[in-house]
Amino acid sequence: GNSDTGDGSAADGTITLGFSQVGAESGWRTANTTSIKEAAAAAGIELKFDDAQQKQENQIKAIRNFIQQKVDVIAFSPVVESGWDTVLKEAKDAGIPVILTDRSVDSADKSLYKSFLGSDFVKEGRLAGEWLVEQTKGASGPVNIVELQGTTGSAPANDRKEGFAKAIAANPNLKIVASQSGDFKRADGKQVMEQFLKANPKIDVLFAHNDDMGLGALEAITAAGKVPGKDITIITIDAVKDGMQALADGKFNFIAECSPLLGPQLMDLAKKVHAGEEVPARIETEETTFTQEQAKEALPNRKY
Amino acid sequence: MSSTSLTTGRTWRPGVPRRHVPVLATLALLLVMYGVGVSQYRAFSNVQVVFNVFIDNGFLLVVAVGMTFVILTGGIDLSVGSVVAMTAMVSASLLRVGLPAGLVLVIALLIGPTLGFLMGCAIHFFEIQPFIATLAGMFFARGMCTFISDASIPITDGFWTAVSQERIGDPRGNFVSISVLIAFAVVLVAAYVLTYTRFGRNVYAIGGNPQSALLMGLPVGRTRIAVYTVSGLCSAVGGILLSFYTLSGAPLIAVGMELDVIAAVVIGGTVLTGGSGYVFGTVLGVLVLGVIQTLITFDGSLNSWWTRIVIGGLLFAFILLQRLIGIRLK
Amino acid sequence: MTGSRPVLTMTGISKTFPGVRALHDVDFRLFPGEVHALMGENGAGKSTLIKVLTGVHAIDEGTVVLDGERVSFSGPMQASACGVSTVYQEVNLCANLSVAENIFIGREPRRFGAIRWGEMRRRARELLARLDLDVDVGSPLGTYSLAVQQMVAIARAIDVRARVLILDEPTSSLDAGEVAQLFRIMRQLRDEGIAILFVTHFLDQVYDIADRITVLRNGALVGEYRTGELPQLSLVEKMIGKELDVLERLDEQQQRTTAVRRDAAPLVDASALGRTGAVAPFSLRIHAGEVVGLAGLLGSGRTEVARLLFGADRADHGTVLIDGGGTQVRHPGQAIARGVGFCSENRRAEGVIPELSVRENMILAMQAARGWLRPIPRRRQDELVDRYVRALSIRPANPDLPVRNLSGGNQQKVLLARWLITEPRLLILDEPTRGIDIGAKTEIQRLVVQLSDDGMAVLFISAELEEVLRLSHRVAVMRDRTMVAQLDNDDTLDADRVMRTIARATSGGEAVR
Amino acid sequence: MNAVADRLRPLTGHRLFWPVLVLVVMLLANAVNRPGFLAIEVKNGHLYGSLVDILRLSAPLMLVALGMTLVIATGGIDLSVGSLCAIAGAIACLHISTAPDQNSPSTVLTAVALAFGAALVLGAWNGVLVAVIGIQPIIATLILMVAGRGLAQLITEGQIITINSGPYRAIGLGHFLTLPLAIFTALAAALLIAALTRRTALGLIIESVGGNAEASRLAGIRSGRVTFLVYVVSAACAAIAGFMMTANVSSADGNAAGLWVELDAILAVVIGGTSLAGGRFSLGGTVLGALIIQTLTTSVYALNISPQTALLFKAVVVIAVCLIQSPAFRARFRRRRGAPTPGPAAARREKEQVPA
Ligand SMILES: Nc1ncnc2c1ncn2[C@@H]1O[C@H](COP(=O)(O)OP(=O)(O)OP(=O)(O)O)[C@@H](O)[C@H]1O
Ligand SMILES: Nc1ncnc2c1ncn2[C@@H]1O[C@H](COP(=O)(O)OP(=O)(O)OP(=O)(O)O)[C@@H](O)[C@H]1O
Ligand SMILES: [Mg+2]
Ligand SMILES: [Mg+2]
Repeated sequence: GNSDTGDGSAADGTITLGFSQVGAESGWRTANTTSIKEAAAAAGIELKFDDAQQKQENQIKAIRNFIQQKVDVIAFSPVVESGWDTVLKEAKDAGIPVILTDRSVDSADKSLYKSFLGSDFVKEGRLAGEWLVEQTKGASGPVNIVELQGTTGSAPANDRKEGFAKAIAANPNLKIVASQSGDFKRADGKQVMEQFLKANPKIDVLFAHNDDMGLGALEAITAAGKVPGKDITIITIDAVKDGMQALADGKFNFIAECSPLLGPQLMDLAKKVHAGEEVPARIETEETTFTQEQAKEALPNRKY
Repeated sequence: MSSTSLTTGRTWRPGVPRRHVPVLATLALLLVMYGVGVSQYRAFSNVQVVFNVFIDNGFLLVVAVGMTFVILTGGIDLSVGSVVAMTAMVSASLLRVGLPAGLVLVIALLIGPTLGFLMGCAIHFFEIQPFIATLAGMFFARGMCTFISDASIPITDGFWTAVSQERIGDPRGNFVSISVLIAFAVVLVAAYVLTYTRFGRNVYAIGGNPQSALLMGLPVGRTRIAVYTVSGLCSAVGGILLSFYTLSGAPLIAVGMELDVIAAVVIGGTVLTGGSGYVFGTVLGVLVLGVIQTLITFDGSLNSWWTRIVIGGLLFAFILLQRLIGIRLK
Repeated sequence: MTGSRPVLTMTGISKTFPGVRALHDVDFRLFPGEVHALMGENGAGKSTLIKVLTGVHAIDEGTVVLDGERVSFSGPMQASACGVSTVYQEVNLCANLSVAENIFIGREPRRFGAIRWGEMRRRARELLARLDLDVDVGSPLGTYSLAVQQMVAIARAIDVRARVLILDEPTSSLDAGEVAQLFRIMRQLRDEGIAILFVTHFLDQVYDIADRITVLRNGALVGEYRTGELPQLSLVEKMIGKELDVLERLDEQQQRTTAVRRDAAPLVDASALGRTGAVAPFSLRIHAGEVVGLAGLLGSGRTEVARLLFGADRADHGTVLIDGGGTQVRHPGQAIARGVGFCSENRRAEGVIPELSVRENMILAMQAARGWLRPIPRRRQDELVDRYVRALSIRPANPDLPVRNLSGGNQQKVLLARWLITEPRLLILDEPTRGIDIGAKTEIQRLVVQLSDDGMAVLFISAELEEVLRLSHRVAVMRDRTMVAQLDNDDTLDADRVMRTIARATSGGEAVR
Repeated sequence: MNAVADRLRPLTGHRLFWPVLVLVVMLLANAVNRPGFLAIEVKNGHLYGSLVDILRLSAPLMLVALGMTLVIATGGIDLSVGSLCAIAGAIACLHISTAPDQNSPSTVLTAVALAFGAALVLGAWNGVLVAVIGIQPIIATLILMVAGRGLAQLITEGQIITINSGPYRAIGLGHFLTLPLAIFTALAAALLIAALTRRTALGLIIESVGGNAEASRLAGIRSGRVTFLVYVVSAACAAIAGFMMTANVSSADGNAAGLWVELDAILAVVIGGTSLAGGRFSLGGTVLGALIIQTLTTSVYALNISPQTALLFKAVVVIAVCLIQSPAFRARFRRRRGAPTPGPAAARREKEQVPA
């Protein structure tokens, strides 16, 4: 049973794509994985999928093994931004083009990868912040905001925090009164929100770095006898199905989308770089934002 | 009466000494596993695949060697993963500030042992259970990481990049990194220390029976503190190797590494209650984990959850076989 | 000898453990070139005196002067560095290390800091040869019997050129030959001017080797005597604190004739029972009310026989029928259910559960037999525990103390009580009198006789041949892991004949039954 | 002064005195920071406040830790509990989510029974590996820790299964006598385990196996059976904890549910005074330990300690708790404050005690 998984570029011209995924830490991530797998099958690309279980070490190992297997294109969603130079150089030396998805790397040497396809976390935070600034334009008194951060030290958490903070700096009335990590999890989001509600008598806005934490917080708010979406304005990021549902139900107020469906775009890119075509160094995923009304419209045909 | 020996001699079975059986069983199984890989995936037989296992697990190996000392005394050190991360973070942040590489190396290599020493003291003088003392150490070191910076810090220092990208290899293009050589050096030194120095033998004695060791007049306290210091030092070296490997310090790197390390040590035949095991076994343990992972990447058809299930399954098959062979040969 | 200055003087030593005053104002002197016996009942404070001397426990009050200098050791390490070499009660070695290492660890021969393994093994072999012990010094100590381990501990202690050598019950698990060998070496060391502190419960050994005796009772000093000036009888009186008729019975050679009805079906019938590598197949029948002694040298396989009968090890051939039922005992639980009890020789590794209280240790076997669903009611526990604490005079008589805080001898009594409580039909006693003081020992011997009179069968293993002969109806002799003979204990049987049987290849006429 | 100390001796000498003290101090620190912390009010007919939160949130941890206590008492360790929580939660939620009527009690009952059964099977698997095959507990349970997470995700297909089932929700959020139901569940489990171990001889047998396995075997105890049993009990506890965790947020997340709960549980057990070496165990101590850990987590949020320093804070508290609990530390501290220093040699000696 010697499966022909070695030297990928067979004569028939099928492309072998080695893809190293961060992990399966959230529904978003799983949707991302599914999208890539389906797109690969549809595009007739042989996919070598590896799950790094949120460890950079594992991703580096996987990339090394892809190089050994002489895949045609390597793509990966970096767990962290820095630390890729060595292994990317090895890929370059082996003549294998690399595409980044979802998160970028901070290499000074931009020739190490062909393109970066993904969302802009800072922008997501900024969009959320800008919407809030717009909504509170008329407010005279201070607006108290609590923030549920993602996993401390992770790129999306850092960037969304930064983007949001920059955007709300426009209005001095907007004040973040408490900010804690909810680890991107529902249970933690709920637990943190419970304490926020007890410690801060007046909370006007909740900004959660992802839908899941927002959904957890929702429960805490209801349990505290407040009405989510009315007493407390809730802004989140991601737009997964449950989040969109909450938005459509009027429990959330605004979601900045972070789309996981970049499979088709990735396959296009892979074909192009394999064919040696020039590709743009930065491709943003098509993303939008949702208000409650937009959510009601969009909900029926959301894929995830 | 004293003319005849009063004791009955034991019949001695020739062959492999019994205490080497577990290690040899592990080695044999490892080879079988590699064989399976080669037969299944064509590129698996490349020499570089083997080298990559070493390149990718060099830091794990160094840390596991330190853990071997601790486990041999019957203790455990949960702080290793965090100390690795902290060392990398500290190096990266100091380099960013512009300190010279040599000085950074020295500072980075001092932090781990110091923390280890403190944990050892807490364990020895205040009789705090190792699990707890080192768990607190783990929280502390990880806390330091995010305290230093909550984003990853790239390393651009010349020395670091040079070491990181140096390839020592044969003409056919197969190569290893400097880290691998360092890891091998650490393994050799550790093996020597454990077999040929008093400190090493005291480690085994304490693992066998700490009370007896005390009554035999061995420096139990000193040795116990020393093993945690050694483990701290190995973690620090591991952290430096990791920073060579990734050329950065990231607050969330090496999360859960302590479990991998403990697993490697135990798979290598070291008994968790202490007193028996070898550094060589630990090397095998690390390789087992490395090869399992390589097999999975080569397969490349597993999705995320099947990856975990298969890792667990392979681990189970391996340990079961190891155990059965061990029983049979005994 | 008496003219010289003492090498060690302890004055006014007191030591209190939570709830127990182990030592109270004890004085002790040790002269160079003497063997000094420290005597006392179980729990009198002998081991504690040794442990406060070497710094294992802190001294509450009192001073220690070694060689004219006041010392206060921080621990055994410092003590041995200052020339006080100690063999503690119970084997305190590391079972996972090799025999050679156990002897030399801490002072291994080295070159450039590297341990010279070959040299170490060579020296270990030499040293053990002096003790007449021929073992593979490279194998782990744990694979050897307790007696071998004890000899290794002694070897470790005598190899250091110490000024003071302390031996806490070193002979408890040795047989006569080993003891003779040890004494030869002790005399040799004494003649070299080394001061030896020796603890034992064997009076004969004391009179054999000791020059001087210090007696402790209940943690207090009774007095210091020259051996020649203290008759055995008064020594015992001083230890026990009252005159005892026990002593007469000690001397009385209680020959036990074959009063047992052997025509009835045997209680235990082992046929061709054996285990490769441990004991050659043997057949043994024990009737109700019969005491069978097992004689043999160190490592001859006595313990292994006991373990096979009890199911502690699984036999790979043969069968055991207990009361006609069952063919194989696969687990101790089964043996216990059929009325067998086994009191292991290795108290520390296989006997007590140190964390648990005296009470819990005592009722453990009975509880295991009843199953966890039927706990023994508290009242019944108290009853049982009280009875045996009194019967075996276990001290301190507080059943809620962790058993690890008891003195060695008292721990042994707790174990014995554990089995007596189960009221077994066959009780296997492997060295039950080890480390037990003279009073309690007689008590136990009397108990064995009484139990067998009441119909209990007993398999009795002891390194003391006299004891075996005194109690047994029949003596099975082991050699080289083979049961070579079973001798009826009639008028013709004496220690000499048993020894000869042990030594000779096959003794004429006495076939293996 | 001395008289007071003497009067307090029986109190301070109690096993659970120091953990209780730690808990009280932590609560007081919170109350000082925010006087409302200890306040309890009635909302919707239920008691509402941080104290109630702590109790409710500590319930799953308490359950897991109770099972863990028994495992640790036999000298083992169970790393797989986190994964077991996730699996149990996932199975239950999956079953409910596919049912036509999520609110029917029978659906919820079957779901819970199914998941519970699966957890028992997995616990038995652990038990077999440790007790029958003789694999070291940490590795034996590591297998399920790794593979179990995968299984949980396999069940949820990597998604978060959201359910909308009143009865199931009640497991985590329901109320009984104005207090969260979860508290009563945990308490009932604690009492049940206490009764099981202390009213029967099971506790004694577990302690003796943990204290000296060989001696226990020779005393006729089937130590294998006991070892097997504790892993099954541990899995059962983890399963119930898994129901609570998932019910708490009405969704099952194969990846996140019960992540790292094993470490917290072990910490709780040890803070409660049970030694990892096996032997004596204290269920009361474990319950307190779980409360302490949850209070610590809640404090981080309530004191609004920044996430960047939260772990440092946790480390400091854990160290402090352990030091206060350590008799050796207290002895040293007392000596330093009390009598003039008797020199370092004396200080050293005190602790090198060995059993006779
Ligand atoms: N670590 C300890 N903690 C509490 N009590 C102890 C401890 N060690 C010894 N004891 C108590 O001190 C007393 C003296 O014990 P010690 O071991 O010195 O007796 P011994 O004379 O050696 O007896 P044996 O002949 O049985 O060995 C006993 O009552 C014992 O219970
Ligand atoms: N002189 C020796 N050389 C090698 N092994 C020995 C020796 N003596 C005992 N052993 C080992 O010790 C173990 C125990 O032997 P066993 O218990 O049968 O001895 P025993 O007759 O009970 O004598 P004792 O209890 O006095 O040691 C055996 O496994 C045997 O291998
Ligand atoms: Mg004693
Ligand atoms: Mg024996």
